[in-house]
Amino acid sequence: MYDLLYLVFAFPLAGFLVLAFARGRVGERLAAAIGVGSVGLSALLTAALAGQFLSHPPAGGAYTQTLWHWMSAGAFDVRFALRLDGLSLSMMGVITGVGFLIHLFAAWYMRGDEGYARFFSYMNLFVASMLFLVLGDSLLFLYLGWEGVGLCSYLLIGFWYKDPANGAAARKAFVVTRVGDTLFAIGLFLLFHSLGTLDIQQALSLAPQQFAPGSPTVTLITLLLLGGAVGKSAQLPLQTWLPDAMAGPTPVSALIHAATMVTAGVYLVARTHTLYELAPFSLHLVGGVGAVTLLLAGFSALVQTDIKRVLAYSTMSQIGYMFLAEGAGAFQPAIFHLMTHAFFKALLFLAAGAVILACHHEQDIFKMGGLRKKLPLAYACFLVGGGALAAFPYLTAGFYSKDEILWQAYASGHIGLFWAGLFGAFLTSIYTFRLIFIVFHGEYRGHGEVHAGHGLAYGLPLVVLLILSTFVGGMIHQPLSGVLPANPAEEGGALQQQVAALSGAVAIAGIALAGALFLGERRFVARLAQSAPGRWLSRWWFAAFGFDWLYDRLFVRPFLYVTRVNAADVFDLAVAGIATGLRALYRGSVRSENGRLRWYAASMAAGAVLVIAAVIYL
Amino acid sequence: MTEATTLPLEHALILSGILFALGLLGILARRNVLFVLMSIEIMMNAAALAFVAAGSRWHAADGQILFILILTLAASEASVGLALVLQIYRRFGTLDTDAAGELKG
Amino acid sequence: MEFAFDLSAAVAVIATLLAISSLDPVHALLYLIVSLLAVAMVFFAIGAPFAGILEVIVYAGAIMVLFVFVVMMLNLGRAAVEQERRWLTPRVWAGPAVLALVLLAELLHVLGRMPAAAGIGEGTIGARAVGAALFGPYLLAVELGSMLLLAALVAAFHLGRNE
Amino acid sequence: MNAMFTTAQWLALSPILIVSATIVGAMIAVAFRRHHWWNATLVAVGLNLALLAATWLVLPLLVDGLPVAWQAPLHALLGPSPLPQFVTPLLVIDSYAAFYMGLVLAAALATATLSYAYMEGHKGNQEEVYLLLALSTLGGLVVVCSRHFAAFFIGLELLSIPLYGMVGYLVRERRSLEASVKYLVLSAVASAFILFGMALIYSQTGTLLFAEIGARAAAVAGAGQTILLVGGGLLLAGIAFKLSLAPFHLWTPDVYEGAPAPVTAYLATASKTAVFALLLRYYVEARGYDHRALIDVLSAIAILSIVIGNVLALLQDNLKRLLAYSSIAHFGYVLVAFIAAGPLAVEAVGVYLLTYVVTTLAAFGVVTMMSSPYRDHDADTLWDYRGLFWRRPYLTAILTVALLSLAGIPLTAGFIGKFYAVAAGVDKNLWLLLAVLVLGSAIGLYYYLRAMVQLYLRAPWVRRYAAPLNWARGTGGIMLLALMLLMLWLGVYPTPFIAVVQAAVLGGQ
Repeated sequence: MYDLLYLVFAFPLAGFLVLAFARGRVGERLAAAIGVGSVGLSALLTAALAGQFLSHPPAGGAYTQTLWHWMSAGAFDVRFALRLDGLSLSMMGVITGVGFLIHLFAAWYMRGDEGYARFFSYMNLFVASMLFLVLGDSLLFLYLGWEGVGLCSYLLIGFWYKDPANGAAARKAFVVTRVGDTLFAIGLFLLFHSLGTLDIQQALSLAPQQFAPGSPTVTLITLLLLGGAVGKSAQLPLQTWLPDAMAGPTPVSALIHAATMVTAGVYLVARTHTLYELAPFSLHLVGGVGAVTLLLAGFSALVQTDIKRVLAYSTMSQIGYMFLAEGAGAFQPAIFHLMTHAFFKALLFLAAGAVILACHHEQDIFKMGGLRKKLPLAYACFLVGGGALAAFPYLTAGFYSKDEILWQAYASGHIGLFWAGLFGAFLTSIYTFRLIFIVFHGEYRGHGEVHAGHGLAYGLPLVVLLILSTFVGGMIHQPLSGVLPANPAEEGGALQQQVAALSGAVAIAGIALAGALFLGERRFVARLAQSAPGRWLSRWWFAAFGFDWLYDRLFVRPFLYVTRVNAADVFDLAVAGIATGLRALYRGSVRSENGRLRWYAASMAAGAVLVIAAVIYL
Repeated sequence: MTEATTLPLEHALILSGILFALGLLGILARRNVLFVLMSIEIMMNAAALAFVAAGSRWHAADGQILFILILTLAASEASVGLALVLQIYRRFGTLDTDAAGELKG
Repeated sequence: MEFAFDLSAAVAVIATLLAISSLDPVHALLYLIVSLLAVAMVFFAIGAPFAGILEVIVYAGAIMVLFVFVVMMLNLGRAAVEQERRWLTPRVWAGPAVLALVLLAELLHVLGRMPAAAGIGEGTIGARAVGAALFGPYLLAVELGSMLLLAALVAAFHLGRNE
Repeated sequence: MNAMFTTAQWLALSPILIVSATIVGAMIAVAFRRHHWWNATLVAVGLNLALLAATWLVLPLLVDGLPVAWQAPLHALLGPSPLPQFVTPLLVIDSYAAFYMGLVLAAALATATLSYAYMEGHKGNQEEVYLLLALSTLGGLVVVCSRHFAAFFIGLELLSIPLYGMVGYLVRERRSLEASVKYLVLSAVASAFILFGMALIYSQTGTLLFAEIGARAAAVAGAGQTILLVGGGLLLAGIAFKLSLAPFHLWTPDVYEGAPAPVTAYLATASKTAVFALLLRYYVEARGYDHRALIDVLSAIAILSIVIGNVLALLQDNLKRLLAYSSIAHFGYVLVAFIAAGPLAVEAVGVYLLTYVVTTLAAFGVVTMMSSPYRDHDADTLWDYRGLFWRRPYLTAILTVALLSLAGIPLTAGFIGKFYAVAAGVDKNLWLLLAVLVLGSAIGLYYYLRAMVQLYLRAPWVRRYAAPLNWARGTGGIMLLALMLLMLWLGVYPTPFIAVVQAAVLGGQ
């Protein structure tokens, strides 16, 4: 059974190849069948593997499948190997399960688009790369998958490439994450330099012998890896690309920019947790980055008017929770939240996609309103998904994971992180229900008839994700105990009950406040927004604290300035000089090829004379 | 010739060296393909002479065997080369090697 | 014997020099044949009579006749000799001559210092010995030689055809 | 006759015998009745059988690399390998020879396929090219298993003389004739160098066997050593010509350009591979590595070849000439592995030549497929390839992969080869050579990409051109697709190929 592991990513890869080589000559039905079917097969296989893993766990809690030795010349040996353990199984479940549902939804969502087959080929390539990322046994292959998902993200953000704004958004995402990737790559080199291996398990077992806790090298390595992680996961200070990434089709936002790729940073930190445990400073920084990001993103989400941007900021904020949990040493709750978040955020994005299509590609929430009767399924999805996002107590999946994070932060003594998380939860419930109340309550303010979607491809993914976003999803147990360190704090006890009650109360209070502010007439909000500090704050938050502005001033403009000033500088001259020199060398040497037989013979004779002279006199 | 007395090997090798250099000179200096082919024969012959002389030094038939093989080669080379000469004369109207200089650069 | 060797060697060198510098292809071929006959003499002098006979029969007899045949077919006349005269100026042959002389100097430098012990021509290696070797250990070389001639035949046939 | 050889020797000789029989058969067939398809097929079948025979010889040696469960039954089925076999003093057929025989035969087969596609459009005698190809292949087979100067030399000539005919095959074409006469004259000069060098070596050691030369060379006194070295130097100069190494490289682009495209493919792959295999065997068995001066000369030649080959290719606008210059550089790279010496070097050379042959065949194969419909001369300027992607996407894909592989981009065959060359160099601390290799590869990237970009540009006058797909182009096309897959396979999963190369050890002493 386990030896079928490679098929999990082989199916989507095959789907990609078939669709890519068909070059758009397949019809929609066939493209959907291939694109959705391949991921569906992966999901089925993952389910079977999970069953096997839980009933008959492999020896040592992990199964390694060596696909092949790439090459071994001298001491250098590289192998392609996949590793199935609790962590990669959990990730695989999310990627293939949620991925399949989103593919299915996309089959409905993308109908009529001229790039239908192209869309599914990219999506399949993405799923294959993402699986490669989580299954790769070596950091080298993790990096390969890492770049692969980055490429797919770029291709899919700019999927509607005819609008230059989409291209710009894609480029921005690519460039910003590239900054992180570069740091990541340097970190890998450094790791290889100090441990002599990129094999993950080997590196993790060697690290404690090689590095003293808190040593500068391991701190530097973990910081560089963190650079990659914050880039991919849109955390401070490389978070600015994610809201713009919403330019892609909505299923892309659901799959890549909510459920899977953006959580790769969380996965990376969890995978290399041994290194972070050796570098307490880096681990603290992970928590700090998460806490600050979740607050900033929460404030920004409060004032957004684009339905997808609200969700994008909420994604940043939720990933902030995962980083926060990892910073507190609670790796298992982080991965747990990763999963529940994938369920409810995918649900919210798909439902948002349904709303957007129903309103004729309208994304401004203030041009919607009163949709609860016209789109009852989308409304239900938003209620449950939003409840889970706001961690509505006991009924939703989000509550279980977020409460676990808060409890671990509190109990392990990270009081600052705890309060930040708690306040963030309050913000979350406000902006989430602000969104729901504005979109689904009140009067319809849009143009044109609202028409709900229908069909299996439309309904099934929503319903399944809806169920998973309730407490059902919270009941799923992930087999992480062998892979990730135990939680820092004990479970149970009265104290945990109190923390749970507190966080539940905060969530409900936030919902209530949102109801008071945004249900019915919004006079108070309007007055608040009109006031001078209110205007200033909302503008500031709307622009996500002006990071784009800041980066534009700090990096982009100076860089452009420097390039302009330096258009003909010494470096340029040196580079141009090499080119000119080579050209001159070419012109000089090409004269030797004058086509004359006697000259050629003479060159041979001269060569022979030189060779003989060399062997005589050397 | 049966009562041959000893000759120094280097004399024979020097003779073959001179012939070899002369053959090379012919190839480098002549523009007519026909002369170039003749010069190639001279070089081959020089190498053959060196083999026979060396074989004589070691009292072995190997040198003369190689001579025979070189003879085979010289015949092959000459026949293909002369066929080519005929064809070139037909196509180019001249035997000047410098005239055939379309390929260059 | 030494005298015979020296005489033939001198003839060979002079005839070769004349062959490569002659303007008329027919004259050049005749000089070349003289040179080959002289080399055959050398072969006799150093105790390789079989090689000498082959040199006369195959080299001077067959291959050179092939050349003569082609020269006759081409029917190069006075004009060709005139052209050769124009081509063969010191400017053309000076460079090659220097190159060839340097090569010769290198060879002479090396060969002149050879250990004196090595002598040749003490005994004779006759046709019987060569034949025995040829159809003994060198059997495959003979077979391959036939293939070589076949290759030359096919190539010459194809290249020389008047399509 | 029969008494001379044992059964095992006959068996070991079988590839050579099969090709010889094919030559005779093909000649009789041509004399009996000229028919393009029949003659081509006859030769192709013969080459295939020879390839099978060569494979069969090494198969028992490869079994040990397979899963344990398969080993016993396969050993029982195949029996012990007859290798190595010494057949007369001239030849040794060991697994090394069998590997390179396979490589030469495979290249010859690919050439035969390409020739068929190419010669369909030729209005003269089409059949001789197969005869010449088989003769030249026979020479290649002899070369890779020779252990004696006589076989060395006769094999080399048997390899070259048919090539004169093949290069000048299009006798009505001035460029083809010009290429042929250049190749003939210069090759003959190189042969004379080789022969004179051999004679000098023989005059000092008194033996023509490689291994004996190695054993006796050390005992040669004083000035004799210098003569030996001069002989070795002359030999090297001649071989360097055949491998088109600088400064003996000037003929390469002219002959590549003038020769018909499939012949160029053969010249660039089978002929050079065989000669390189011979050079390596000679150096190992005759202990050429003991002579520091010769190795220094080789190093200089390698550096010069890499630099000159890459520089000359830089702004080249003719694809055939570009590939010619790049082949000069490539043999410089493989020379780096050669100079490193030792078992890893033998392995590295094998891997490099394997990847080089596959890649080069694909590149010239595309040129052939592009050229055959034209009557005048081959499609060889980069202009002919401008915007090819929009007309012939599959050929473009093949050429793209081939160019990437030549540039040594990871996950293509070329990367594996170059990686091995570097590994062999690092193993022996050849830093100067490695630096030049890296520099050369960097320059190389430029012109390969420059050629590649042309394929995807939209030509201002998109010629809506598609050749009719008949059977001939079909086989050629399938062969090229297979080569492309092979390039990728070699790049992604080279292990089985490396196992084959590792089994190819020099067994003759």
